[in-house]
Amino acid sequence: MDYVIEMLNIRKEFPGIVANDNITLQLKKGEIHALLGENGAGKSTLMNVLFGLYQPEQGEIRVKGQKVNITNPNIANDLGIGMVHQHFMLVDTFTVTENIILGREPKSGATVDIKKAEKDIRDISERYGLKVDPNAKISEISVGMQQRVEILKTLYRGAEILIFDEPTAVLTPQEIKELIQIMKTLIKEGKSIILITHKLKEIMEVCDNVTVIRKGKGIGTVKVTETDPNHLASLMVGREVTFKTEKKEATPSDNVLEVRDLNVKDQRNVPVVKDLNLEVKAGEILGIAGVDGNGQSELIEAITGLHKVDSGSIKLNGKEIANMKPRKIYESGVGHIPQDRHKHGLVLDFPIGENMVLQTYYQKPYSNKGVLSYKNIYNQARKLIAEFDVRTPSEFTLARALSGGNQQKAIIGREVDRDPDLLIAAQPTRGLDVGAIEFIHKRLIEQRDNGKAVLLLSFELDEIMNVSDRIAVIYEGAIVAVVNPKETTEQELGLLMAGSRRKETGGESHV
Amino acid sequence: ACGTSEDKEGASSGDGKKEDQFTVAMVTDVGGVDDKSFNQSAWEGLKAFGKENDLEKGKDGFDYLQSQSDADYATNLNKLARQDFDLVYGIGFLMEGAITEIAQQQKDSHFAIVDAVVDQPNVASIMFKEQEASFLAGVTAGLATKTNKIGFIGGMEIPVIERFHAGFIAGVKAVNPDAEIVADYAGAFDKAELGQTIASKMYTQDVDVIFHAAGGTGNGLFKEARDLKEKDPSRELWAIGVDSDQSAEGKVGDHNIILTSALKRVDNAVVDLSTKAKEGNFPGGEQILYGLKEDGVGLAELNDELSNKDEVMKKVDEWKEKITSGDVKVPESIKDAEAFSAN
Amino acid sequence: MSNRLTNILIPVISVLLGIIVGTIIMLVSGYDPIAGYAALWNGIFGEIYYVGETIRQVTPYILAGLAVAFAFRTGLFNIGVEGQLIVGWLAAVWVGVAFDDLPKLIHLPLAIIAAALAGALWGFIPGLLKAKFRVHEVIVTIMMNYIALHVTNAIIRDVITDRKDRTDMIADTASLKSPFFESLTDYSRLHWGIFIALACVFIMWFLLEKTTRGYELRSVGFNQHASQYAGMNVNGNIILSMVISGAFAGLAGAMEGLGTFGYASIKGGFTGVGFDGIAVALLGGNAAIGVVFAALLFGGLKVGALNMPLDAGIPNELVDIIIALIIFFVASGYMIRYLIQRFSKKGVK
Amino acid sequence: MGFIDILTILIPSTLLWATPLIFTALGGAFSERSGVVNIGLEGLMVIGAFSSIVFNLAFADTFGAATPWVALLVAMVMGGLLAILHAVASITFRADQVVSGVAINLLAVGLTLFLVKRIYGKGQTDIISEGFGKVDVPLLHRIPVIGDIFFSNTYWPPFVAILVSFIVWFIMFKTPFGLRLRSVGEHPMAADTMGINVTKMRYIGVIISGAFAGVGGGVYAQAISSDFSHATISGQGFMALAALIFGKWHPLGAMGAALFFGFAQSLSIIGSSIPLFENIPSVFLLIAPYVLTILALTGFIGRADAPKALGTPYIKGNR
Ligand SMILES: Nc1ncnc2c1ncn2[C@@H]1O[C@H](COP(=O)(O)OP(=O)(O)OP(=O)(O)O)[C@@H](O)[C@H]1O
Ligand SMILES: Nc1ncnc2c1ncn2[C@@H]1O[C@H](COP(=O)(O)OP(=O)(O)OP(=O)(O)O)[C@@H](O)[C@H]1O
Ligand SMILES: [Mg+2]
Ligand SMILES: [Mg+2]
Repeated sequence: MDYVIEMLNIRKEFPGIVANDNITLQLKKGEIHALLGENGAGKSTLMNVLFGLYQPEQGEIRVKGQKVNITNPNIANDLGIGMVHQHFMLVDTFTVTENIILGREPKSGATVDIKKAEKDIRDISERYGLKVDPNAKISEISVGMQQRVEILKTLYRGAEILIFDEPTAVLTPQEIKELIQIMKTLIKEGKSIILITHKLKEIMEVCDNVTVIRKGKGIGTVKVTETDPNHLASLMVGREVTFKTEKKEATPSDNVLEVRDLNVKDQRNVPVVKDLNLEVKAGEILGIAGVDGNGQSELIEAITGLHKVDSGSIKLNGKEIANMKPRKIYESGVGHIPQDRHKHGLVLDFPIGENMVLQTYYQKPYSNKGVLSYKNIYNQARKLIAEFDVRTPSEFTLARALSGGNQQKAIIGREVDRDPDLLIAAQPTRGLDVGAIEFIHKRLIEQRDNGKAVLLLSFELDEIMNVSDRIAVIYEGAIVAVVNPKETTEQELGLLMAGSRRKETGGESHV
Repeated sequence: ACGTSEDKEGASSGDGKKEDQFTVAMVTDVGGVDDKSFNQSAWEGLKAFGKENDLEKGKDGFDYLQSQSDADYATNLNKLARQDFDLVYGIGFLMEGAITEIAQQQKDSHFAIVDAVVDQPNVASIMFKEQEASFLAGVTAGLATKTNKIGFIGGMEIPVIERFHAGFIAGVKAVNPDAEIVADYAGAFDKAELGQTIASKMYTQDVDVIFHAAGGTGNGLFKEARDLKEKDPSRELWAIGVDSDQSAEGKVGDHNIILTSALKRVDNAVVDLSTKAKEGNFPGGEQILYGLKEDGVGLAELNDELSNKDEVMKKVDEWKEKITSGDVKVPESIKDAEAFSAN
Repeated sequence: MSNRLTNILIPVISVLLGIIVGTIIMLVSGYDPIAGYAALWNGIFGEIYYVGETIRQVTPYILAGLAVAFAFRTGLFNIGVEGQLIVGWLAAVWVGVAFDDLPKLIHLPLAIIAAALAGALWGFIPGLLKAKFRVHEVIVTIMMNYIALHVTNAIIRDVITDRKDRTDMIADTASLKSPFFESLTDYSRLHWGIFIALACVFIMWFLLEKTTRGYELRSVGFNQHASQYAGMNVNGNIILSMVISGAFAGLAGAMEGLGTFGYASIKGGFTGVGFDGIAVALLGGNAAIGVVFAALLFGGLKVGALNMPLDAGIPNELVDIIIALIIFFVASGYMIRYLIQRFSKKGVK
Repeated sequence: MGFIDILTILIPSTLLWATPLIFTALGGAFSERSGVVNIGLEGLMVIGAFSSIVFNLAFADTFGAATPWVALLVAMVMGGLLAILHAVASITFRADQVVSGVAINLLAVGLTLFLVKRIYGKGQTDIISEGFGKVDVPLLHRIPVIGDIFFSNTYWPPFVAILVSFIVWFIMFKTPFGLRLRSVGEHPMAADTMGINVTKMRYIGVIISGAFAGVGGGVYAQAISSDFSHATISGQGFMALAALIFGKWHPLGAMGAALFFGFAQSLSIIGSSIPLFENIPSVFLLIAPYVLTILALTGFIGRADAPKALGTPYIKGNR
């Protein structure tokens, strides 16, 4: 047999739930094998079993035909299995080198031989085309770089089989392209890869086989050449999924948001938003396309009052809101789905119900004269949970215990329900499965159709192209072009995002 | 512990199984009965009294309770009164409030307090003329010093310590008006490191005799003096102890750096008062002053290594005589002490 | 087994385990455990007097525990309860001594408020530094403890009195003393303060669980970023939390100053009540009602322990050991929970 | 008093004050860098002080001048042993680490005083006869001025403490062990996926912290208090914790902070003899160390970031 990995009839239970129920996955040498399933289907769990973080209750794992018992990550490493985790396993305060060698440190005498380590890392990174700065601190490098470090970690340990758990969810299109290139190089060098992703396009592009699981059960394995995205999606969800989001023609009217000559500096006092101009009209979705780090976050934080505005004006329905307190801004009609749902979107240790009133708890009917009305809070929570299909054991469950997709749905429900004139959605579908993405896109378009303005920030060109009515391209803190999604291509957008001016539409037009 | 009513009866009528035994107990402050200070001294007094009267340690003889915090004083005093002890001592000024209150409640019990005055008919207040002991210590220091610089380390700035301080100044002045006295308060009775640093500072500044009235903080003084002596046995430096004879703390090889100690004979006072009470002469409501004359304070043996020991001893005896006879009144406040002159 | 039952069982089992280990220690050290526990029991329940003293001791424990718990619930660790208590004590006594012609209806509340304000001020400083300069509140509160100790000593000696070691007794109009309770408990020092402590228990519960302010405080405690995102004033809530915590601690001081003692004296060291408050809060799971039970246990054992040396000849430190062990066992609730589950599963089979 | 005179008093006493804090704070660094809060340092110091004194009293005749050093080893072992309790509770049983630390403090005080009463029949021990004495550091004390200020009339333990600080720095930042220890405190799950035994590393961190705090207590008892009672260790553990945070969880930072505390503390005592400070009421000198610390933190030290995973038990497969 030429299988390098065989996971046969794996069963893994968590208290109260069967995460993996009789799943089989076989990986051939030199192939990229996709693992596909909805959020919470059990993909990460299965891979964690393979990597030795969890012990299966049942089933058998074979590596190169040999039955093995992987009781901890060390054994997995020794067997040549490396994993790039969904949530990066990097120590922020360490350097790239320190992260890579951790646990396998080259020594000279009693000390870590940093020189040798750096050399080794340079060698590997050259061989596989993974450029990194070995001396940089993790906290100072981009997410794409961090991922390279994760890959280097596995290669440094001599991994032959690499597991990538949703590697592209956090990457910009450019970075995704690079990653795909890297994976191809790895295959050429004789490695085998298991890839988890929700992006069917990627599967079609690089994978050889796909194993689909649904609600913990293995649905089967298909050859990529013998399938198409629609088929895969229906296998995974168990029903038909539409990709091209259906939407009516937009009917934009007055400006809801007007940003004029906005300047924002970051914490180190470096200007990151420079003379930026932008407007969003009622009844339209404006997408902001751009490579991460071009001032998107600061722009949104400035609009929502979380970041100081240096100069310029931000008008909401004609009223100046620049440098107002976040609460005042919300009250004047802004909704905000934040980029980082764990950090900004939720108080993870509050019940999901209490999270539903995070900005409105002090208003009627959730409180009266400073006293909370839990009855009304939880009524509201129940309403939103039902309406937005948030899957949670109860409204009293801590937000922490919900899956990412359901956390996101809860946030969107909360923001949409306040019915803001302007809804800012920053990467609203990051890491979600196609079913959830479809749901969220529908909601955004619904807002638009109700005559509200929507500002969508996303690194996914697909999403931008599909959902937006107009696309503003941001580059180095300024809007460099505004295009109509129907009249542009991903290639063109990509070029704009990389800084090349758009000649035919007149360059920096007013938005 | 038996039922409440029974105990109370015992207390009021004074009969029961302890009928013929006079029982006595004390409450210490947080220091405990081996604080090398007045708690210890008081406990030794109780033990001596017990021995004299064939009493055993325990509920039917003599006993003590140690307090873990200020809040325990009242509970402990009350507990002892409830256990039918015939006389209950509160050791230390800190117990003033607690005794005042409990004496009002337990009108049939007898209490005594050391170092404070409580104006209640069933409380005897034991006060000491600390200044007289420290005066003699001052005389010793004034004569022993070679550098004419003498140090004083106080624990906290409270009246008792101030009396020690005042007497000491006066004593030095009496025999050596030229000597300079430097004084420092550590602000605590249990911070040896503070005592050590202060002593280090003083010794470095050529002070060669230091007297402390600082409880456990004084351990730091002894440590510093021992360390200096150990390093350089030829160096002449002294420390003077307080309350009880602290000479045991001063051994360094064959030397001893404790010059003498200003004694506060709480033990004598306790034996004295207990005996009076046993004989039915409990001086309730009175303030009893123990001074040199009453053997309530004194000076410990002088260190044999002192080169002019005999001369010093003679001077000490002279001044002792003057004080006991009432010729000299030792000042109680630092202000008066500064003005004190030897005639 | 239901979760709620387990939550109640854990402290109960912990206390039992603590007592068992205490027994072993007594046996090993050659003491009679039966006599020891009898003495302890009698020291708490033997006479109505002791019961009164226990409740008296519990009073400041409740407030100190609330102070720690309140800060904890809002993400802050207030080790400064001791210092806040000391300044509260002094402030209460100062007011109690300084005004002697006010009617009780004004004087007593004034003294109590003074204590709360003083404690609040002592909490405000670390709160402000945390909010404005991100200075770790643990260090600042530790430092503030020592500052409180020295400053109050100096004020007592040089400002309120003329170089004396304690203040005069407070005026009757500022006293929490209760002749009624005293006669009821055979002259214990039980005073009205217990009602203030219980009122504060209610206040903490209500404030944290029922009000919008409490919602904000908890939210900031769990996730400052999300709270800021949601439009809350993060810095303001940090400061407020320390101020409220300090006020509880100050009130604990008022209990000592206006109830138990009636004066303030120069202190050579800390009272220990503030530090015990940490244990009380944690034992009580940082919940208002939990603090009450923890304070009862703590206060009872502490007062009862005083009886052990006399009645059984056992050093009262034994009780400190037992308390520490109980805290260990409660903290290790995971282990007990695990054991309970194993046990009940077996029981079913 | 001349400036040099002031320094000759100030520096040795600064060093002496700081030494117990340095050792203990270094211990704290091991524990907290591994992700376990150790508020039990105070109690661990108590155990160290107690065991060193008991040992010293019992074996002074056997070991002679070496007694205090041997006693430090004993204190180290005892501190490490008590710390195991903290480790078991907070690592294995996932107890709240602060709660467990508070319990350690209560337990240490209760247990040692109980034992003192049991062993000696009284509330405090006798004074030891073989403590750490004053020394002139060989050779170095001959250096003009510097020798007088730093190396004369001083004690050995401070120099050991400073040396150990550098060794700890080396271990923590230059060796594989240090790298692993810190990784466990920052991101235990990452460390776990790299094959590092998180539980083991944390146990080691906590036990070492106990050993160091034990030494801190042993130094205090044998170089300063000379006996053991309820008051011997009263707050030094918390000051060491403050030094650790002040020093941003860095061994050399902690050492610097401890020296700063020692300096401020000594200055407050020496102050009354410095002409400039003479007329300042003593209370201002007494609170100076604490006020200075707060000002230093507020003014120029600023925020310190604790190890990220500090205080959170590591549960496999959780996030
Ligand atoms: N640590 C855990 N404890 C309990 N249950 C868990 C745990 N981790 C996962 N589960 C359960 O296992 C199921 C599978 O989770 P898993 O993380 O493998 O999903 P996934 O397929 O990776 O989802 P996603 O696409 O969102 O990454 C979940 O539904 C969850 O209920
Ligand atoms: N510690 C836990 N205890 C119980 N259930 C858990 C735990 N951690 C995760 N889960 C469960 O795991 C499931 C999937 O979680 P998971 O985090 O994989 O979703 P996700 O969409 O991948 O999230 P994210 O977008 O943050 O990666 C959820 O149903 C959640 O209930
Ligand atoms: Mg996953
Ligand atoms: Mg996911």
